[in-house]
Amino acid sequence: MIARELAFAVWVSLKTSGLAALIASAVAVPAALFLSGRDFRGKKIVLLVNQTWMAAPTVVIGLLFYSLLSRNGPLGGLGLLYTQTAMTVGQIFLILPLVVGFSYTALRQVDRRARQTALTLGASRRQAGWIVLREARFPLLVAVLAGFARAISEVGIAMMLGGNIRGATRNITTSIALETAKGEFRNGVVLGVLLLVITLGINILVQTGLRGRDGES
Amino acid sequence: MIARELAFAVWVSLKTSGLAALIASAVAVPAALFLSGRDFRGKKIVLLVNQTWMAAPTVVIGLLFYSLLSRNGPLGGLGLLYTQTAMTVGQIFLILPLVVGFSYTALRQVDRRARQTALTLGASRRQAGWIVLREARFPLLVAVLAGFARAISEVGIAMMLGGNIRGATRNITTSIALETAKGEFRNGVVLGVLLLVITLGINILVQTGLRGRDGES
Amino acid sequence: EDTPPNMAPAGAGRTLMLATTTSVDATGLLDVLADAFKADSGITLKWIAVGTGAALKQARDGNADVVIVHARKLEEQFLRDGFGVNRRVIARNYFMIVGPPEDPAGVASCRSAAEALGRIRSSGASFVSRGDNSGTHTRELELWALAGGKPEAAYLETGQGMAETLRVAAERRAYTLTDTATFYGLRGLAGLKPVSENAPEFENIYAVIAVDPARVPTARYGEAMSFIAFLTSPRGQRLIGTFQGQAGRPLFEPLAAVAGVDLAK
Amino acid sequence: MSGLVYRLKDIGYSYPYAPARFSLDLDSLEVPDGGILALVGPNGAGKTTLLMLLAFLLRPARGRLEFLGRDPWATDDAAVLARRDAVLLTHHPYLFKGTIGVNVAFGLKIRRLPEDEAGARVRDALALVELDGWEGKPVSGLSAGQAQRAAIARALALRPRVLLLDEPTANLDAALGLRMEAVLREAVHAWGTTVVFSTHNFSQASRLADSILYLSDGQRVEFSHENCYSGTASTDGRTSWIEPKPGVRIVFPGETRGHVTCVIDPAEIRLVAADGGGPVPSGPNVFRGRVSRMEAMDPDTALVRTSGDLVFRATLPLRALEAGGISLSREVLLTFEPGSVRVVGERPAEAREPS
Amino acid sequence: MSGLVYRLKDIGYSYPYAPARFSLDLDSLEVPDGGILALVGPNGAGKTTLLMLLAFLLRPARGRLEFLGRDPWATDDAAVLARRDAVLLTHHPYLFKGTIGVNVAFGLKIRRLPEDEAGARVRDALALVELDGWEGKPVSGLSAGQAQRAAIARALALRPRVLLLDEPTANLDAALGLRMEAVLREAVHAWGTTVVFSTHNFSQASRLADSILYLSDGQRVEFSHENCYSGTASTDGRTSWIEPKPGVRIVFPGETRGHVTCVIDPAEIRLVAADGGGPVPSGPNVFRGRVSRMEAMDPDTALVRTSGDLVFRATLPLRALEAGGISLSREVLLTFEPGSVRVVGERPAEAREPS
Ligand SMILES: Nc1ncnc2c1ncn2[C@@H]1O[C@H](COP(=O)(O)OP(=O)(O)OP(=O)(O)O)[C@@H](O)[C@H]1O
Ligand SMILES: Nc1ncnc2c1ncn2[C@@H]1O[C@H](COP(=O)(O)OP(=O)(O)OP(=O)(O)O)[C@@H](O)[C@H]1O
Ligand SMILES: [Mg+2]
Ligand SMILES: [Mg+2]
Repeated sequence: MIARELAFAVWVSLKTSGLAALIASAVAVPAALFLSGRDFRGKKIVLLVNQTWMAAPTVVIGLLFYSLLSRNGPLGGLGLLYTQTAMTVGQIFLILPLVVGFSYTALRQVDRRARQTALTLGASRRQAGWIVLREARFPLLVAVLAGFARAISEVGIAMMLGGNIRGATRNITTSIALETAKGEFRNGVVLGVLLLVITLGINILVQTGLRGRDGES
Repeated sequence: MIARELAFAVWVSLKTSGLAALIASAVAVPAALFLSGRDFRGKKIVLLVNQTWMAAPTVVIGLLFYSLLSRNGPLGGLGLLYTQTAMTVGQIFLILPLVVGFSYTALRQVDRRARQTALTLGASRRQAGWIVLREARFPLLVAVLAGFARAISEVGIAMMLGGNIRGATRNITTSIALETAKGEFRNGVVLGVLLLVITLGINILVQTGLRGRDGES
Repeated sequence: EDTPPNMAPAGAGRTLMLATTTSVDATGLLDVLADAFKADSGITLKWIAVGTGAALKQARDGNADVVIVHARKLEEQFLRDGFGVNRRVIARNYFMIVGPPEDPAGVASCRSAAEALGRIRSSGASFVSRGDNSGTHTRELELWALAGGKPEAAYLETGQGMAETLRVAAERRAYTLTDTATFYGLRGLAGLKPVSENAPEFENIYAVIAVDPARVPTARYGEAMSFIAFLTSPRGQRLIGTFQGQAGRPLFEPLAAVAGVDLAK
Repeated sequence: MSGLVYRLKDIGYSYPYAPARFSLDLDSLEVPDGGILALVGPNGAGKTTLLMLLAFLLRPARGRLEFLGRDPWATDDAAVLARRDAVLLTHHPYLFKGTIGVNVAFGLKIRRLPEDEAGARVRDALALVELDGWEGKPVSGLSAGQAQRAAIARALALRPRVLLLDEPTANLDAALGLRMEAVLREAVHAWGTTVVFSTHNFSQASRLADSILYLSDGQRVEFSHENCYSGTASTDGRTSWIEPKPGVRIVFPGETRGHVTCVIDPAEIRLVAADGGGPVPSGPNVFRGRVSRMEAMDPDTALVRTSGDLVFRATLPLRALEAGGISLSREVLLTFEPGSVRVVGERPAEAREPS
Repeated sequence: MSGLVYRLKDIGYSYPYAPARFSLDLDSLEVPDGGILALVGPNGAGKTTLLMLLAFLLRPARGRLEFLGRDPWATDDAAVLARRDAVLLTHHPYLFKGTIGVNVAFGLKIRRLPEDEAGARVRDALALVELDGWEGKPVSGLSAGQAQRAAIARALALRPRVLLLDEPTANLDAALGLRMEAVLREAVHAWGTTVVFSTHNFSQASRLADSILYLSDGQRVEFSHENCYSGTASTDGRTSWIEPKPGVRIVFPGETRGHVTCVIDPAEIRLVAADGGGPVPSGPNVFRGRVSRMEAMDPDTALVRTSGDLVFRATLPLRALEAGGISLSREVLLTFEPGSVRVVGERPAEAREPS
């Protein structure tokens, strides 16, 4: 694999999975905030569905969107199949329940008094919500990064919705799959290690950036 | 796919992933307890490595154990490649960081005073640890179930280490992959739905079993 | 190793591990062959379906006792390196070029594969390649060489198996080279039809190779040879020839029994 | 300013999942502008619950709650606006992660105070709780009292129209506790703040408050819970009695059985010096004790605590002390009419709940 | 039983990441068996820290801590065993999820008490805190005082050799607070328990404890922090003074500048009735006040609190009260020698920390 192709695959991985993690978190974190903040009828069912959704295999999500996006599917007109956008969309649906579940656990960690205290000091519901997020910011970050890790390491969706098209949608994991299919196991391992190194770098960057001086861990 | 084969695939999925979830949790939960209980030099690094490990693609873990277990590999003598044992081992390594991360977040949710209170009442370190686990039992259960969901839905390791051998290591996800490769998308989706229904059932069983009457969620 | 109680065949002692190219498995042929082989010899056939390259790698690593592949060059390398013995051709089918039903490049009228590819290149129509060093991909590259080189643009590499590549071609209204078995075995490819077939350079030959126990001591040579004998026997050849799969038409042409076709081919 | 800050009418509240049967029921409560109201009552009386209602954190299940003439629950926004005017300092307050400064500035930021004014307010508030210079310190690792001080400063910095405080001085050292009382009085004078606070410290309540609301079991009661004794009542048909200690009887009229609580209004207890030479009281309900504490409640009234078989609190005019020879450590006889014993909480013994 | 329960020698402890410079340093402390020791001191003095050391939750950074003649930190097991004998009730205690019964039984289960004995102990302990019948109630939704009671019961059920209590009565209503004091005394008599407790309630300390350890800034001090005044000292070279309030000076000898705290031992303050006809005291440090509270500390001593420009507490013999005509609400003059003012905490003003 030549350097330029490799760099491109890294870029595709980072872009699609980074976007997927951000967009999924933008939905999942508020959802988790809502769920963690109150008890309502049917909440257990929502949590159960979320927990079950985590078991959706990538191929199934891939198939689902494939049949939506394929030329003769309902959204075929968008021409999104085999694009990075399709990969991102599929990955969002893959990691959503993971980020919801992780964030929910993270937010339950916040003392219930935090919300209440914000309210007593004059905060609106929204502001109080922000406070709860702020109090849990480190474990929430871990939740988002876990979603990112899941997205960047998955191959089924990238394969089915991206198509592993060289120079367009080939990312690190589909490259690994290709090398493995070729019997070039060594290349596969090297690419895998590269993926881990990149993820490590991102984790360090993001975490040290946000952790700040209160040194919480 | 005939009913008998299907039943067998379900059995393989449940057995390998159930075992993987149990064994991984037996390691991950104590590790998370240790990490959440104290601050020590190097803890951040441990957490960072764990977080990064979450990004290890299934293929890479598959390749790793393939080279270990392959007949000419260091552990080739065990003859474990293409067995359910190999699948379980690979899945353990896949879900370990997820269960550690999730449990860590769950355990941080326990008031630090819980441990201390147990100690003041005469508990040994071990007993105090149990108390902390008990206080977080519901989110810990969610962590274990998340690990199970990840294991039962993954296909890369099952494929590489199990080999998708009919009547031996073919599980639900490798069946889905095979059906998809055959172009039998409908079969793939049906199998995927089956997988989700089974997971839902297990979640309901386990969660209602453990939740008891305090109705925490 | 676990097998469900109702699936455990009596006296299931001897097993054979096969690494195979995907088309033989995905069509369902191996299911038929394994059952018959079991009935004949009592040997349980287990197989892993991977690409030709990976199949040979598995064999080199000692994880398979026998391989079924279809990439002449890779096979020769495997034999030269001393890993394989007793290569026998067992079946063939044909490659063909498939493309959009309206055939924008006008390939249908071409008589040779090289001519057809040349048309595609000059018309600017898209072509999807597997790009995975598989047998099909190797053949495709050979054909492009005959046609004077690959196109610069409108040439997509999927790096995936045949089925996935066909789907990409259907989506993108592009041409691609496929084996007949996969194409006819696959459903839902309304967007593609064969546009060039039956040229002699399209022949696709499947071979079986035993792993040499001299090189890989753990290899179960006896069982491998039984399997090879079974495949090349009239019964085995008949099963291959009559197998129809989902497509409702024969997918493989038995070859071992055909006079004059053997190792030398 | 005059007028009412709160007007409550037939307010009712009970928790959906309560460990004990509890409901707060108030016929009417009016809190005048600029006043100081103390909530006094035993554990579980509903003080915290009432403060949460007044802070619009709990919504009354029934009845009318008016704040500054408006219904704070009319809309979601109304509750938020109302909360800006009525700031609650909760019991065992929560501090946001970060520094003390961040905490104290929190409400000011929400109110969008200009940075420099907010800074000055933060410093002022911290000075009031004697935490000057602690702005930059992280809140982790504060002692109980230090945390309480930071939370008090956080509420004071807002100079709110209404300050609601749940046991504000429970964790403070004695000196600062007194200082806080002065600060609250100061707030009333300087900013016209209305103060509602709960306390277990009866003398703090009478020292600081303009009026006291006694609560018990979610009800307004007209007596303090100071002279409360519980026991299983026996009866001879005409009168009944409990024995809070073996051999010590509190007698009251009527026929009563089961577990009851007897309450004696401190004003109904008469005190005479035991060796005063005067007539020795006789009849039921005479107890011997020793004066353990005397306190000036207001210019004319003294609160006297006696120890003995039972601890009693009695209020009497300052003059009566000298006239009766009642002084510290002196032996005294206490007496009250059987008729002035209030019997409350008559319940079957097995379902008994703490008073 | 006699002998020592704790023997501390040159103990030092400081937190790795503390918001304020703080270290606890005790030359020596001996806690006799069966005694009651009170820890008194301002917020942040180190009371909780000391209790944590005595409960073997914190390990001294240096010095020798002996418990029942052994080093509790010799091995991990030793600390666990020691903790079985010394049970700490923390400030704002944590209750385990579940019922009150589960909580109170917790320590008994760990000690493997037979089921029926444990059951009886749980019931007894709950009765002591007036929570009889609450065993099966979930801990969520308890009021502050109810939670505190449950935690007290949890500690009492163990009938430990040593009871360590951090502000045990802070959240209790007045009646139960007094009752708890009686329970603690009872525990000392009945089970030979040794009690160490912290409190901000000076009179509780003197009422209940055999001895009081005054702490300030992590140091043992020989004075209570009752008469403490802080300010920036001015000096004329020979004497110095602070003005806690404008126009009110506390004078002391020597040349001092910067922020200081002056402490006056309550025993060093003389009190005379303002209109008593006796000689009116003159010189520096004469203050006018009014007696706001009088309390019997022990059979011979009274604690008098006066309000006025400054609040003072003075202790004086009971006899002196009558002799001097000191009675409740009476105007008095207070005076003390400049030499009896202790000046502590001399620090540059900008690094000032609350006293
Ligand atoms: N966990 C901790 N980490 C860091 N510093 C701490 C911690 N706990 C207490 N401190 C600091 O140690 C000092 C003593 O605290 P401690 O809790 O012992 O005081 P205290 O006498 O109990 O006060 P209070 O009456 O307010 O409860 C304080 O300055 C406090 O800020
Ligand atoms: N969140 C809650 N959920 C259910 N019940 C509650 C809740 N909070 C309080 N209660 C119950 O309501 C009653 C009143 O509680 P509240 O906290 O108002 O009492 P309080 O007067 O503040 O007592 P304390 O002096 O002990 O703080 C108690 O019986 C308590 O058990
Ligand atoms: Mg309360
Ligand atoms: Mg403390």
